[in-house]
Amino acid sequence: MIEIEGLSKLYGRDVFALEDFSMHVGKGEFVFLTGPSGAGKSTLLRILLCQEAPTTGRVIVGGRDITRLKPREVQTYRRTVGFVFQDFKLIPGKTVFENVMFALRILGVPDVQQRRRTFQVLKWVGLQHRANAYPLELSGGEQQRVAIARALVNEPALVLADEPTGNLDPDLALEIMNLFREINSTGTTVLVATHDRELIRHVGHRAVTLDHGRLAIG
Amino acid sequence: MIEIEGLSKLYGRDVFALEDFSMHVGKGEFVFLTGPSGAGKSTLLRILLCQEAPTTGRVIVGGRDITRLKPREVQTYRRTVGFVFQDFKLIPGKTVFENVMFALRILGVPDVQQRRRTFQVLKWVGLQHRANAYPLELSGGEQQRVAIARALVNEPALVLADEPTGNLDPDLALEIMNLFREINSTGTTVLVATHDRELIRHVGHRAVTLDHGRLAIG
Amino acid sequence: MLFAGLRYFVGEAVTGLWRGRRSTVLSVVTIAAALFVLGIFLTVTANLDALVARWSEAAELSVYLRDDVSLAERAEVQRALRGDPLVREVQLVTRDEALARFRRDFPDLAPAVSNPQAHPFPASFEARLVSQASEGDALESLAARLRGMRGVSDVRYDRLWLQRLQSIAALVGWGGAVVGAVLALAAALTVTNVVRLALFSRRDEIQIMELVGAPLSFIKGPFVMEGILQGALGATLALGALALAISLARGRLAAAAAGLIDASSIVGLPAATHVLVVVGGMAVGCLGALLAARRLG
Amino acid sequence: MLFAGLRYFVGEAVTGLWRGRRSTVLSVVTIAAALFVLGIFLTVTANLDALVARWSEAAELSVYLRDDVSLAERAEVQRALRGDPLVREVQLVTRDEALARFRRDFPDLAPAVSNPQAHPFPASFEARLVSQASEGDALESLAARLRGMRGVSDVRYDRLWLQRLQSIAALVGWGGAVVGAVLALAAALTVTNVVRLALFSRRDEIQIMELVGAPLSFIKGPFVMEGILQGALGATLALGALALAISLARGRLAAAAAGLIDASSIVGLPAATHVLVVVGGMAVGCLGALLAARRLG
Ligand SMILES: Nc1ncnc2c1ncn2[C@@H]1O[C@H](COP(=O)(O)OP(=O)(O)OP(=O)(O)O)[C@@H](O)[C@H]1O
Ligand SMILES: Nc1ncnc2c1ncn2[C@@H]1O[C@H](COP(=O)(O)OP(=O)(O)OP(=O)(O)O)[C@@H](O)[C@H]1O
Ligand SMILES: [Mg+2]
Ligand SMILES: [Mg+2]
Repeated sequence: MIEIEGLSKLYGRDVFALEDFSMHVGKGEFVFLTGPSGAGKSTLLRILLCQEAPTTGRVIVGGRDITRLKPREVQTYRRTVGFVFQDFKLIPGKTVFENVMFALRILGVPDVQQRRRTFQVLKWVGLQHRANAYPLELSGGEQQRVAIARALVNEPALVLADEPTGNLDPDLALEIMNLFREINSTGTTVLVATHDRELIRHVGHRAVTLDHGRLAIG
Repeated sequence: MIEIEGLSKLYGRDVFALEDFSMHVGKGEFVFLTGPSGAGKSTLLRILLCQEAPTTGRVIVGGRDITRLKPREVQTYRRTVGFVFQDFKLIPGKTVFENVMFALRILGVPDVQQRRRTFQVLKWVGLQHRANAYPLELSGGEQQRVAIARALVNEPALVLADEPTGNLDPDLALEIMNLFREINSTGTTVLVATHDRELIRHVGHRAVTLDHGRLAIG
Repeated sequence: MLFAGLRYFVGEAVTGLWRGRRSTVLSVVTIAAALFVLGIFLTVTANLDALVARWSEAAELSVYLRDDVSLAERAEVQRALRGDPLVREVQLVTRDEALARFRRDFPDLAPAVSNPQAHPFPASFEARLVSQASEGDALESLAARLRGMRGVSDVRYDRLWLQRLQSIAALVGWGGAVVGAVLALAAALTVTNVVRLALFSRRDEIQIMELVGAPLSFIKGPFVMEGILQGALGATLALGALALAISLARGRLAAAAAGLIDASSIVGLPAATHVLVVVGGMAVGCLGALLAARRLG
Repeated sequence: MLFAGLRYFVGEAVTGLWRGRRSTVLSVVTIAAALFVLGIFLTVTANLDALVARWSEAAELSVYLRDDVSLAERAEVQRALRGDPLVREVQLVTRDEALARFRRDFPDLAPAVSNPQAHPFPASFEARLVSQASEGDALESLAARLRGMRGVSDVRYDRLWLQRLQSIAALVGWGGAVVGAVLALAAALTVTNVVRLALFSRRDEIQIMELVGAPLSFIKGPFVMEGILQGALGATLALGALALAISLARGRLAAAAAGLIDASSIVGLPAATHVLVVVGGMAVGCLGALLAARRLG
């Protein structure tokens, strides 16, 4: 599913967020991405979402080199990817329900189906009772769960999650991880960046460790 | 230092973020605040910063009822409190250095002293090499450390930290906690909200547990 | 699909405008102010133009005939005048009529002219000119041509008067171009600013939409629609204010100056211009929105 | 402390304006456009007023004297004219001078008046009026007073001419009030919008400053200073554009209309007004900023 070869990302003149990094993720695999603060985890995920262009290197996702997509192709590509951002990135002017439903709307899913599916996913993450609240009325962990719900709602082929449980208590974190595993069991490839070593141990999938932009253990 | 009596906070018509909550924190104490997502930890800290008014209840800090401060008194009060926000709240248009120095500037500290102190605190949190970067150029963990540096820079009488290690790897989290303990040893009262049970176990201070806005274990 | 898209845009736009009520009111009033001033300006220009035209029509060209002019020569002069596009109306004043006029204008002096045959007043053609006569040199050359004709003793027209009209027309036209251009620019800038405000206040939203792969039209559509709606609202408000101002002006002028500027002759803008202002407001709103949203592209 | 505070405000404001270059340019140009139109308008008003005044001064009042007027009566009439504030200049036209004028104006007719003693032309006083003469009823009552005096046969003045001037003055004054008010409103709204834009784009910053206990003046100061600087820049730009426009207007009018509106007589705004526009721009910028920042209070 994902093939990364010799990937480097240079910020400014001397900050190498990634340096000659390579990694393979098979279709349907569940991989953790770990490493200390500033190791380059978020940068890697941002490149996988075409949010940033790498300085050098190849990034193949689903057989296509995503570093060479045209703007319109980027849109189409992003619709097949579910992303959980480290800072949630919820639309403050829309309710929880609208925020999640939005990801379905841009796919052109019929209205009724949009609502049914959105409700279902909100129930999964335990937020059906807050569906009509606005993001700023939610606690940190609740916002994070909305972000997760939005990433999962359109059953994407690839899920990228940046620190999706940083604001959740251990029990809830494990529950959410089970959700990711459930999605994974339907064939979706899942890549999760996290610091939580205990969580990785608990869930027990392959973990790739980054340090200073280089592959440390993988 | 902090005396809370019968504190309730009602959002909208039926969301009780806090319900008849009472708690005492002595001067110079180090207390953890814990509990599941949505328990009311952030709400409690926000009330302690006068960011929100409680629905009912008394909140005495340093002998003054902070729910009855006038706008100007709120400013003066806030300058004696160091706060680490769950979403960092850094000023995007200022560099890391300026963000931290700002807290000193509003105290009217002389210029030279501002710079010396700011540099010192950035070294503590391991970010002296990123001093001239802008917040959006930092990783999640780095932003969190800038927020911590800002909270500690003016040696406040009270430090309130909301999930200050949620984006840090366990080693760094422990290092930061040691920083809080160092500040605490100079007589500063410290209140830290966190989900990280392991961290609490490691550091080993008093922990107050909230659940659905009520005191569960304290 | 297209219809559904439009419904989505309008729905989102209306929601957006309503959620930012204060901003919306401020924006609409600002747009209205710019368009109102533009409208006032157009109205004043139109009225001044009409005034100049009316005054121009009062201008006369007199062709004095020699006493020994033949009928054929006179007919020739008359034909030359009638055929000229500058001339609106030609009237013959015979020697007798000229004398009668003098007697009417100077009754004290009348007895001085004793012999009704030997008096010194010549016959003449008096031509009323079209309103465009004051522009350019055509009148000058017409006069020269007439002066060269047989039977013509002199040609006179009120040069100062026509020049005054010409200057006023020039001033109005020139000022109109400059002020109109600047006001149109100001209106466009205002809308751009307003839409930038909307975009700024929702840049997070826009960024997020991009990151979940929303098509550009999905992102821009509602903003462009907001611009269009604001432009339309502003234009409507401006037209309302303009109508009010014109009726007030009529009242005031009727009271203050019953003289040359007849209050009832003050005209508003024609209906077509009204439609044009609204469409223009919407176009400007749309343009401002596209301009402000350009960076998204 | 106060000086340090001011330095901080200016420093932050300049940094803010520079970081938001594009916004700053857009804002300054918008403010400049509003002030430019206001300036054009003030200039046109001032020049039209001057024109009306000059035309008014060309207006005359003629007091015709009876042939049997005594020297004392004549002196009395002259004193009455000289003492009136509406009268700028008085000139006596004797009977002989009146005849000479007639002979000059109608040379063909001159032989008709054979007896230089028995001719019908009366002596008169010709009074030139001050430019305010066309306003109000004072002139009317002066004429009535003169008519009642001994030795006066008739009093005439060009009523239509003065009424025209009166109407133009009324139109200009009335239009000036409305358009000026709306333009001032538009300028203020523009600045408010601009500062709102600045506040919106930094609402996070403001909220954060509040949360770390920054004094209100610390938060508002830089924004207000930005408003003031933008107002000053916009006003300066507007004045530059205005100066350019006026010199262009002189050139164009000199070419197009060498008639009544003398190109060199077109005056710019006085220096005091320049200072006033800049100060006004700063005040409007400051006000807009305070208005936009009000919610922070
Ligand atoms: N502005 C608001 N309007 C309405 N409800 C709110 C608002 N802020 C918080 N709440 C609700 O109050 C409850 C407590 O929120 P709070 O942020 O205090 O939780 P928390 O303990 O910090 O949770 P977390 O660990 O997820 O950050 C939650 O159910 C939340 O949805
Ligand atoms: N836009 C940017 N400009 C400059 N430097 C950047 C930018 N984004 C990230 N960096 C730097 O790149 C490095 C890697 O950042 P990244 O966000 O990928 O780390 P991370 O592994 O996600 O860390 P964390 O666990 O703290 O979130 C960091 O040193 C960071 O300062
Ligand atoms: Mg990260
Ligand atoms: Mg919280």
